[in-house]
Amino acid sequence: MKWAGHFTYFVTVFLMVAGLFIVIARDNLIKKLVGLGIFQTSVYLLYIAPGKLVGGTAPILSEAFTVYSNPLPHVLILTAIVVGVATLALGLALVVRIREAYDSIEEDEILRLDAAGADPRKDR
Amino acid sequence: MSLAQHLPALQVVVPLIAAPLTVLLRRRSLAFAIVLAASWSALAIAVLLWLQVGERGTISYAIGNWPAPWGIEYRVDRLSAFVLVLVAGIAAVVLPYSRASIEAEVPEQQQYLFYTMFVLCLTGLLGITITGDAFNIFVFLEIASLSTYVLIALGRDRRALVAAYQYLIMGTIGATFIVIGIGLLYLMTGTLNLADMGRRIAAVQTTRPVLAALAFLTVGISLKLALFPLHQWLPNAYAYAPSAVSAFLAATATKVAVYVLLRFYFSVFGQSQVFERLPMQEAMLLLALAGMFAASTIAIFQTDLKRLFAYSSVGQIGYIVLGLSFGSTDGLIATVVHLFNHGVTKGAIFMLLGGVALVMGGTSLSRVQGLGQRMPLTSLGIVICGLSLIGVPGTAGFVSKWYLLLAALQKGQWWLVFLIVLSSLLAAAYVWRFVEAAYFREVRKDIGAAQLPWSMAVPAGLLVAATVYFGLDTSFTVGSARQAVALLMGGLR
Amino acid sequence: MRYDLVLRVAAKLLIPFILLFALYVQFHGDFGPGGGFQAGVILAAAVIFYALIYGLRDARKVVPEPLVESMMAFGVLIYAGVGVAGLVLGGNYLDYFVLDADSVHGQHRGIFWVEVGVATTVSGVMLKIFYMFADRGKVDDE
Amino acid sequence: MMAVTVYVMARSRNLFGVVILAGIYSFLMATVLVAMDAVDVAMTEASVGAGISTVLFLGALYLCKSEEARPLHKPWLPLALSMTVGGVLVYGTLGLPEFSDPAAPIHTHVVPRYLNDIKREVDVPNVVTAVLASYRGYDTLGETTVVFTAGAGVVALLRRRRKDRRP
Repeated sequence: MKWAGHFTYFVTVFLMVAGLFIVIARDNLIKKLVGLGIFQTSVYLLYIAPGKLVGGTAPILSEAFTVYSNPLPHVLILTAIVVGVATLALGLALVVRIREAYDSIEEDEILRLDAAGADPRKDR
Repeated sequence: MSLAQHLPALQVVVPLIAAPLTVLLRRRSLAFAIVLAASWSALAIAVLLWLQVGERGTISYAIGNWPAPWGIEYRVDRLSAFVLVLVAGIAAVVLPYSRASIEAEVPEQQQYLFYTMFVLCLTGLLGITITGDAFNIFVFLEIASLSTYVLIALGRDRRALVAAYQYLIMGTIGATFIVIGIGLLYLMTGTLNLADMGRRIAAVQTTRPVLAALAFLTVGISLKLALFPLHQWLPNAYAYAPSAVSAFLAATATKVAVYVLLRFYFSVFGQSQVFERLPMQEAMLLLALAGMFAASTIAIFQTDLKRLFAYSSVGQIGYIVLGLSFGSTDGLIATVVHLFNHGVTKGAIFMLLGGVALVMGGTSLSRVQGLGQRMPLTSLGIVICGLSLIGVPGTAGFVSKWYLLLAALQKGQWWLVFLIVLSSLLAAAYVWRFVEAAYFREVRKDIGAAQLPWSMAVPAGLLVAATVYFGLDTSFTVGSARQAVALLMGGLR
Repeated sequence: MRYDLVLRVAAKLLIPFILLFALYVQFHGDFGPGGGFQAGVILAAAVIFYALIYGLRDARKVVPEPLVESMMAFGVLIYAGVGVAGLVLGGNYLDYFVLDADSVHGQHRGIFWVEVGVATTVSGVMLKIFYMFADRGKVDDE
Repeated sequence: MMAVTVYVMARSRNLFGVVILAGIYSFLMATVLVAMDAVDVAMTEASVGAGISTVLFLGALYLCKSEEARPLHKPWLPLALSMTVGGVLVYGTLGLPEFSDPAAPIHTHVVPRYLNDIKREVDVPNVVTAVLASYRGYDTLGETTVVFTAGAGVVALLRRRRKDRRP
């Protein structure tokens, strides 16, 4: 049962690879952020999945159950989600500013503009 | 129940509370006053903690009064106290400096938010340093990083935005890697407390997840650390950020990352035999050397001083990691001392460059021609710090290089000694680029003269003086480092 | 902005329930899933919903921007303040045991205020971010 | 299903579609999380991933153009890089305890105290809330600060600059 026992990990890894790939390979700034989101989400699975116990239930205590899934990863991932969305908001704000300054959200185009030395405002 | 007992919590909480206060009050001068008070008291607390640790050894503080593996523990030992003093000290010096510099570089409406971000960044860095909990490191790392992205983006140049964005992507990947590493460790040990983790890891030391965790943590932290070849975000970020931010970041952010690396390597993996399974030391040695040479060489060909010294930072991080790669007491002392010395030196350089930018309108080499006549003290300061980067006796940089050489000699690796000296020559080459421009070129007539405000000159001068002082009197730096290293090498207890 | 009568009436009916649901999530977090963060998000969503139907200007009138900005800060202050209260009452930082003579009751009290702090900050920040993005867009159109 | 969604997202160049797909992806993720008993997390993921993130993305897209340019170079290097990372992770996870193994360290070490003593110490039935707000309350303070940082940061970046209009 080695395979079944690690199935969730394989899914996690696939998502992670896909997310990381989008981040590195794509030039579009927004697409990169989407990829970053997927990459982070895959980590949630990595934490949550091992906490599950088959036959267990959500960690809300009551008389009817005795086996609970592990609550600690849940707490950590709640924090991670919040951090993720905070990063996302900041990233998008930056993208909006970049688009105003460069009129483009393609990374290679921006780099080309910079290489041309074309900051019209200052020579610094 | 005296206040002294709660210093570890106050260390982080004081700046943390200052941040929302600045947003509530919205007045630039009030924000400045609050943040100044917060960062100076943070320095006072850090020094007191350092004294306490010196007297009584490691302090452990249970937040929420929950004992260690269940709650979050703050743990101050000699190493973290040392880093706390560095971070809080630099913040306390940079802040008064930042006022004049920010007024020139950041639009008025945004200025109070600059102070908010600054103090949040300080909170994050102090929090990373003081905590004894793996996940808490991540949370405070994110506070520090998010505020850093904003601080960089506040730069005048539009390239600052791109630099901040790139840093955001790289930094988030790094942070996620760290989370993966912590997650794997958690899955294998069942705990998040670093000390507890270190004790329990012995049972599972050579399993695959632990090795993978080591790999992920190393890569993730190296991204934050700007270890060559993961340094791409650093030069742009330093070059386009507002001057005060460059000074603060250059002196603290990467140093705290080094601290995290040390913490994981020695407090968590220290008691296991992980290092004997993986060729970590060789890999670190190679990367450190590559960084020292490649980055210093690139630095020589830069035309802008801020970029030049940013690349030099990447090179200097090479030295820090080199000390780590020896795995010996002297090597580690070199790492810890250089962490401090380089922080002080680079902080001083970027502060002086900020002054140059303000007065001369830029920091490109063509602009600073004849700086030796126009701003004699400032350029003298830069030269002194440059000497420290090279490692000339009498400056702080010499002390750390000395221990590096000692460590190399101990191992009997003569070729390394040779390489260290050679890389110092590279440093001499890029510092010479500045000297040549500042002293041997005609004064540019087209730029009007202006005075460097006192609020900027005094803090910068202070750090330059510190660069010289720590080169002559090494009892604080080397003494603390020696104790810290003894603690690290001896394991946790 | 939009004058679709059906939407407006539907929104009028729905928004109180969304707000109620947010409160439920907030205070029922001890017993079921939920808590300050989720409640904050739902609260912000209600206002964003309102802004989408009635227009940004009306939303600003109901929830003015300075209030939103202070909410961001107040939430953190409440949270950190609970910690300081623990200090003042002789415990460690964020020590809820000392908040009441009965330590379990103290825990309840601590958790309650902390969740309030989280909800305040989260809804403030979410709204602020929404306002900020929406603002940028408007001028772009001109 | 999630895998398919992600694959399409990687290929598609229409950013609008990608963002909507990302929302769907979040809902799928939330479903999986419920299956894993993580109801609190699922609820957050649904509201944040599918709700807030989508709104934010759409807001940003509205300000930018919604079509991605054709990539100029072949993405072999990034592919290799991310595959390497995946490889290391597979290598690592193969040694992890099996799915739902009650003897795994995370179930035996710290957590039992949360589950067993909570009645006496905190007396809040939702263990996640108790751990979040009390045992690890400091993390949550940090988390709140992160949110605050992001909020203030967005303000710093996007506030209109009236006095500062550049010529």
